[in-house]
Formats: sequence, structure tokens, C-alpha cells
Amino acid sequence: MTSVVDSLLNLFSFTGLDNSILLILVLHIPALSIFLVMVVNATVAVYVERKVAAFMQDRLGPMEVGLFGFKGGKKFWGGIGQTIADAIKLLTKEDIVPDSADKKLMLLAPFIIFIGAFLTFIAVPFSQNLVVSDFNIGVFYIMAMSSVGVIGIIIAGWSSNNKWSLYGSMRAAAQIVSYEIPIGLSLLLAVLVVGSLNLGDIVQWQAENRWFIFHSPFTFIAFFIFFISVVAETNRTPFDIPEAESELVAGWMTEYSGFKWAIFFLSEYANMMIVSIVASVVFLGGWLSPFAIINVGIPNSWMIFDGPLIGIIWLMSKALFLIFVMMWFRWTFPRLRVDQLMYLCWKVFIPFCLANLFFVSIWELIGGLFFK
Amino acid sequence: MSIPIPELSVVLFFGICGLIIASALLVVTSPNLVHSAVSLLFTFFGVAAVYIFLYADFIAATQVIIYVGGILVLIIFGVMLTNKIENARIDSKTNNQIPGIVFTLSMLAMQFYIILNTNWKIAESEPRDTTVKEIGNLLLGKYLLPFEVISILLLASLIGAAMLSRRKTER
Amino acid sequence: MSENFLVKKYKEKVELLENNSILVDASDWKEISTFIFKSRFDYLMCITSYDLEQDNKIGLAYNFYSTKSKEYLEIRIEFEATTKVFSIAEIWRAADWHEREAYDLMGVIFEGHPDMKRILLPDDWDGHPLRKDWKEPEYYNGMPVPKDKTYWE
Amino acid sequence: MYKVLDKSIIGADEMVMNMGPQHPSTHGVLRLKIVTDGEIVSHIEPIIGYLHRCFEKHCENLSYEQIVPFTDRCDYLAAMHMAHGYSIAVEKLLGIEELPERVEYIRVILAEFQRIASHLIAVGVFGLDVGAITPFTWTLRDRERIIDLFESVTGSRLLYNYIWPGGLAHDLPPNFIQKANDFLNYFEPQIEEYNNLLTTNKIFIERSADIGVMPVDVAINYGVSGPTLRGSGVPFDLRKDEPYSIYQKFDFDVPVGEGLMGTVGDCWDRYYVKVLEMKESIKILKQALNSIPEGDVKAAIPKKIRPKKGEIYSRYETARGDLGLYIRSGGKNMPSRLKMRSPAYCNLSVLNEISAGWMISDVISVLGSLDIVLGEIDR
Repeated sequence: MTSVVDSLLNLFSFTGLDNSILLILVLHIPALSIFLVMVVNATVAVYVERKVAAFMQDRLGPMEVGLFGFKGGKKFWGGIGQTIADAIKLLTKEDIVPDSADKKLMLLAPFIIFIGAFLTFIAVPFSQNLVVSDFNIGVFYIMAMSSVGVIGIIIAGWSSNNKWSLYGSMRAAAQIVSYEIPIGLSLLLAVLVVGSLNLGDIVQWQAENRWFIFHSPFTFIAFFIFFISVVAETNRTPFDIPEAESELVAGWMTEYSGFKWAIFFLSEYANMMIVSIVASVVFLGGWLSPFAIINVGIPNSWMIFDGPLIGIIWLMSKALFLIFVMMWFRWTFPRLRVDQLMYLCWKVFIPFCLANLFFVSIWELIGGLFFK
Repeated sequence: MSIPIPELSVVLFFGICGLIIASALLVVTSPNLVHSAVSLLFTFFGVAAVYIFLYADFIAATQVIIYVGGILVLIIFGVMLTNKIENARIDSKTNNQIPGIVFTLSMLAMQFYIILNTNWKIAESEPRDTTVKEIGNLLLGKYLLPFEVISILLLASLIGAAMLSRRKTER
Repeated sequence: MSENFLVKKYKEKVELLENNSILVDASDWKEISTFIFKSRFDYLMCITSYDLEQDNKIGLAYNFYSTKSKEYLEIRIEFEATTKVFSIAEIWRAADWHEREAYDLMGVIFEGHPDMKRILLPDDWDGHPLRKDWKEPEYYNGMPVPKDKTYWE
Repeated sequence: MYKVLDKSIIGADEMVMNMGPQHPSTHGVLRLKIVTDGEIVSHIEPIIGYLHRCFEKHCENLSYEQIVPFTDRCDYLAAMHMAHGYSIAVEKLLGIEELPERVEYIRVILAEFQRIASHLIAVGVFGLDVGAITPFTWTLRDRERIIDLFESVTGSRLLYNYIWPGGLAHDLPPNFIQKANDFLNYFEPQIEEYNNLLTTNKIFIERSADIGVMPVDVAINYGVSGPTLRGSGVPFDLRKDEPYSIYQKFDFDVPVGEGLMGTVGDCWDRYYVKVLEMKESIKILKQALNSIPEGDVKAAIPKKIRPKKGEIYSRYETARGDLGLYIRSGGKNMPSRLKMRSPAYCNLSVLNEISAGWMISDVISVLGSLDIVLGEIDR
């Protein structure tokens, strides 16, 4: 698997520029693209979230608000004006900083969270060869970088000098640090079977064998543990206790407004997208077409649906489905209490993950003996 | 990913070193404990970047996941929840300044002496493909015993921490 | 019915009024309230304070209900505004807020209430507005209260 | 899983938090002063009065007819009940024994619709308090249809001024019975839908069962009433025990908390009683709508309300509980004293007793299950 940066370096080598200058110039392209992906993702996701909510809850507003008088038959495109109004509102709103807040840290916190999400995107593949930088330790790198955001959350909660924010950040820190363990253990299953931390290798293995979720009963369980844990890691309902609006007003985001709040928003949706893509890549066959789920009896001609260009569609549709499921959760479930959340993580998921790890090793050993 | 030519990497290296030193200085000089803890974030990141220069990508990621995601969170947590930290200002008046300066300077001189007199082997290191496999093999092969001992130590401290925090409710 | 047992026991101390309520002297209230609780009236529905508009006297009406025998009982105490009334908040916890309200709006002083302070009005309010002789103040917290209210309606 | 900690264990530094008056889940302008140790709440002091509008002082300066719209504004989520309760009290004071049958029927029909509307809000908001947003929008959607019915009857959507002492403002619109029946047919299966979405949801049960348990003796000692009291297992309902209006004609049950998911008297029971009461209200409505007689609704309205000297205490079962009205008449056309014993006022006073020792999230659950309306508490 080659990365985007390498391809771009090759592409622009005709300019005859010095390699290091070229690198610096070329790096802007993926960086801007990532930023664009994040922005577009947040805008679209907000629209979709609103529509999902509207359909599930019989809400009227998101069905009606049009754009320049365009309502698009009310049902599907209605409400598109709201997203744009939202974006303008967020960017032009007054930035309120409480008088007794720690102003430096309050400014720093959104950017730490944003950088965490941004750095994670570097290793997230959108399709074959469509990754900014192809790390050999891809899975591990993504886990490491997604753990950076929690510091931003803690700082945001503390620096606001608001008791509700402090509660929110305490809960967030406990929750995110805890849920990293089941996430890591579930990903370890894939790493154990494939023998590589590289996301490209993991997909390649799935292309040669079968989708990882169908590899064994234990990976099947692991997928659900992973998915529920990432819902918790991204602070979505039913695990949104750090920003539980009925208890903590808005948790660690209470004192933020305007552009800083928009950055939180951007990062939250970016994180949703990252975890959905990782779940799709590791468990759902990444950019492979669903025709080859278990890789048996498929006519070769169907393989035209695979490949780097069509792969991006497959991957994104899988990821978007997972994002949709997250939204579905949000509009269906009540919120867990903080101790129930911890109970779920430490006393349910982690034992299950460890058992999974043990059994999948045995499965591999036996499978190695019998099915080779 | 390999860094193409030395010039850029040198610039980057010194930039990162500057970041490490500056943020480390902030850690010790900042009067606000939380500010110190946040500065530590940049120090850890810088150190992770230095690991990447050494082709130790796995160690770099481990540095981020353990120090930034785990230990720093713990530190900030502890500092934040310490009572009335908002008003606490660290007393940065130093005692025994002269002996301290003398000692530090002598240490510095010694280090410089060693650095200048060591016969550094300068060789083109070849870019490694991946270090994870070797680390794994070494940990579960040659260094299995220390690895297990460390894990038992960690388990013991885990149980100890759980015991300590439980006692309060069963008083 | 339910009034009789009280009249029987405290012949001298109570007075049966026309609508079957019982008038009790404020000084006997401590004893009688304990007795009422120990008989069957476990549910305090309401405490109403009212101004008698004569002799600077105010009154309290206690409405009790028995969840066991489904009986009602109304006790009334009428007293000088400066008299301290025994607080039944420790006996019927429901009385807690009702007594605070009576103090807040009517200025009844209760003796032995765990947390006697204003409940509906702000802490810096002056006077007890449900008294008939309550006059609108000229100033509230230094702000003049407007006299001309033509445009308020 | 944790249990209520012994208060003596909470020895660490405590933090005082202000929940409200501006807070998403204090149901209006209620302020809770919460003393917390970490997530665990050791003491709660409700501070009320932010919505105080001098209802009782107003009443002393208004004639009996003029008070009716003011009662609407007390419990703005069950305005029909307040006006009905007040009208019954004034009729009792005037000595009016009998009203035209049609008046009573219309009053009962509207009161039961109002009960459903109010319980829909209570059920939805309780879901919102524990984090489920969809039940709230669903219940609001269905409440909207009841409000539409009320609008067709009274011309207004929230504060009706329709039930007057001695009668009604005017008769029902011609197709009301048909529309009401349509609504009931639509609404009855909806309750099952709420149950599927919220009541039997595992997370919801975890969040509400066994939490904020209110034993019977505590409930009675605090003067708790209505669905909150019935949630503790006391089958006390004024409509059944001391039927006013024409409730004795109808066949309905009084649902009580049975501790299906946990202990009797927990938040889940208080919630579920309201769901069951909606079903009972539908029962009453179906009977009433089928047997409503013809008649004049204004026949009994007195020309001038000037009761004799005297006092009455009247009780009425609103959606939130036992509305008591103590009216002292001085022989004038204005009451000399009108005290409203508002049900939510007494229900709220029990908050500290049943939610101290639990977590912040549980306090929200308990508060939601008590179903308070600040307009009625502060009056």
C-alpha cells in the first residue's frame, strides 16, 4: 500500500524542486483535504442527524426549513437551510469567556481536541492507497492519537471554572480512559489473527480469507464490544454522561460558545467518522465489496466492484451506516448513569474481551491444525 | 515514512528539541500546577517525535498512549481535584541556591566532557520497516522473565490501588 | 364524629365552632397536636393562615385527614400576631413548608421549627403581605416603587 | 451497582452546587442547592419562589368570577383541573348542590383529557430527564391533539377559562364527541408504543427502578398525594374515595405502584402509575362520551356570587395530586382569604428525604418522577 504523500511526491517530481521543499508544499494538500473532510463531515452529519431525529421523532422543523425558498418536496431535502444557518450562526456568534476562567487553557483546549482528531485522520485509510501516511503500526497509532483528545476535554472542563464543567470533564476522563481498554483488546483480536498492525494488511487478510466479523464467533462478539465501546469513547448517547444535558447542562462544553464550540462539534463528528471507519476497516472488510463476505463461490467478474476507486464508496457506506446506527442509538436510548457505565466497561466488556482473546488464540491454533 | 533529506530532518529535529526544552522549562517554572501539567503534554509529544527520528515508531506510539493518554490524564486529574487548586500558587522561592548552581554546573560540565570525549560512531542507519515484530519476539523470547516480572509488579500495584481506594467505604 | 373525641378529652380547652372545626388555644396546641397525631390523623393536608382584621389577631386553620379511617378534622388557632405558636413540623413533615409559608406571607412565628425562613418571597423582603394592614412599600431595595399604574393594565 | 451510602461515610470535602434556577431539568425556575461529595448527593434544599405571582394576595382583591383565569395560571399544564377544583370549591361555599348533568359530564370529559395531557408531559419529561429524547417529542405530538380538542372547545390552547363556578362558559362544539372518540381510538395503541420505547427499556429501568424509594409512611407524613402517593402503593384517589362531580357513575380502577421492576415506591413505579392512569382516563372518557346527556350548560351559573360568611375546605384530584382550597368568605363578593394547597408543593418537599444519598443523576430522576409544575408550587 502506498500513501497519498508518496504518490503526490512522485506526481510533482517533474517540478524539479528540492525534495524537502516539495514535501513541505505537498503536505498541504492532504492536510487541507483532511480539514475539508472534517468540515464537510460535520456539516453533513448534522444535517443527517437532524433528519434522522425528525423521522424518528416526528419533528417538524427539519422537514420544513428550506434554502432560498427551495424546499425540495419537504420530505428529504427540507431542512437543508437549517444546516447552513447553523454554520453561519456558529462562526459569527460572540465568543464568551467567563471572567474567572483560565483564559489560556480555555483557548488551548478546543485545539488539543481538534489536533487529536486531525492527527488520527493521518492514518485513517479511505480506500486502498488512499491514506495520508501508511503507518506500519496503523491501528496502534490511531488508538494512541485518539487518546490525546481526552486531555483537551479535561482542560476544557477545568479551565471553564464551572462546577458542572468540572463534573463533565471528570466523567469524560474516567469514561474515555476506561473504554480505551475494551477497544484496544478488541482490536488486538484482529492484530493477533492477521499478525500485523497495518490497516492495509488487515484488509488484505480479509480479502484473502473472510470479513473479520465472520471469522469466528469470538470476533463476532468483539465487533459489538468494539462498537459499543467506541460509542462510549465518542460520548454519544446512551453514554453521553460527560455532557448529559439534563444533569450537567452541557458538561465540559457548558461555558464554550461560538467558534470554539464549533471546533468541539467538528471534532466530535470527526471522531465518530474515525471510529466508524476503523470499525469498518478492521471488522467489516474495509474497502472490499460486500459480495466477497466469506470469499466463496463468487464469479470473478463480480470482482470489478472492488478496487481503490469503488472501494471508497464501499468503505464510506459501511462507515456511514455505523454513524447512522449511532444516531439511531441516540434517539432511542436513555442515558446510563456514571457508575453503570463503569460497571459495563470493567465488569462486562473487559472480562469478555480477555476471554475472547484467549479463545480466539485457541481457535487460531486449532484452525491452523485442521483447516490449513 | 522516511524523511527524504537530512536538511529537513535536522530542522525538524532541532525544532522538536526546542519544543521539548521550552515546554519542560514551563513545567518547572509555571506557578500554576495545571499549566505545568499541560506543558508536560508538549514535552511528551516532543519525546514521542524524537522516538520517531530513531525509527522507533512503536515506542513513539506507546509513549503517546501511555504517557499522554494515561499518566498525564492521571496527573491532571490528581492536580485538578486537589482541594482549592485554583488559588494555590507554588512557592517557587529556592533554597540553597549557591550549592545548587555549583552542583548543576558541575553536572553539566561532566556531561559536556563525556559528550565531547566519546567516540561517537556515525553511520548511515538504514530505515527499518517495522519494529513491532522484533519487539514482540524479544519480549516473549529473550526478555520473557523481566517482562513477566514487570507484569506481576503492575498487577500487584493494581490490586494495591484497588485495596487502598476501597478501604474508605468499609471503614 | 371525628371532632367529638377531641371535645371529650379536652372539654375545657377546646371550643366547637359551627362548621365542625375546633378552636384551640395557642398555648395548648403542643399537647393537643401530639394527641391528634397519636390518634389517627396521620395526613396533614393544609395549614392556612388568615387575618381576622380585628385586635391585631391572626388565625391558623389546620386541616387533617386520616388515611386509615377517612375522617377529617379542622383545628383553628386564633391568637395575637406576636404569639409564638408551637411548630408541628417535626410531627407532620408536611407542615414544614406550610409553616414557612405562613411565616412568610402572614408573619406567624412558629416555635421549634427546624428551618424558619422565608420560602416564597426573597430573603430581603420587608413585612408579611397577606396581612390586611400590609401597605405597599415606597421603596424596594432602594428602588422607588412606581405609584402611577395606569399603563400596567 | 451501588447502594445508598451511610451518610456518616460521606466524610470527604463536600461541594455546594446550584442546580437552577436556570437548568435544563428543574422543570421551570426551581433552584436546588445540592451538597455533593463527588457524584453522591448528601443534602438537597429546594429553593422556590422564583415564579411567585402573589396568587393568594390577588384573590383577596378580585371577585370570585375574576379568580377563575388566575387559577388557570397556577398549574398551567392542567389548567382545566385548577378551574374545576376552584369551581367545585365555590359551589360548595355557595351551597349549590346540583348542577345540570351535561355540565358535570363536560367537566369530567375535559378534566380527564387534561389528565391525559398532563401525564403525557410528565411521562415524556421523565424520559427526557433520564436522557431519552424521543418519548418527549412523541408525547408532545399526542398532547398536541388534545390541545387541539381543547382549542375547539374553549378557543385557547393552554389557559382556558372555560369551567366557571356553577357551569361552563359555553357549550361544546357540534362535532366534539366525534373528534374526541377519534382521538381516543388513535391514542389507545400509542400507550403501548411508549411502553415499548421507554417503559420496558433496560437502561430506563436501570435508571429508575429501585431509585428514590418513597416508603408509605414517609409519603403520608410529608403529605404527598396524587400519582406520587399512589406510586408508593397507596390506592388513594379522591375520584374513587370521595367522588366529587359525577365520578361515582364511572367504572375505573386506581392503579398503584407494585414494584414490578424494583421496590414499591421507586421512580419507575411513580412513572408507571401515570402511564396506567392514562389508560384509566381513557376508560372514563369512553363511558362519559357515550352517555353524555343534552341540556343547558349555563342554567346554574349564579348571577352574583356573594357567599355567606364561613369557611370551606375543598379537595380535588388534579393530575399532580390533591388540590386543596381553603376559602374564607367575609360575606363580600371577594374572598377574605383563599389558600391553595398545591399538590406539587407538598410533593416537592419530600425531595431531600428520598433523594439524599443518591447520585446527581438520580436526583434528576427523582425530581422528574415527582412531576412538579413550578407555576403551582410558587403560585
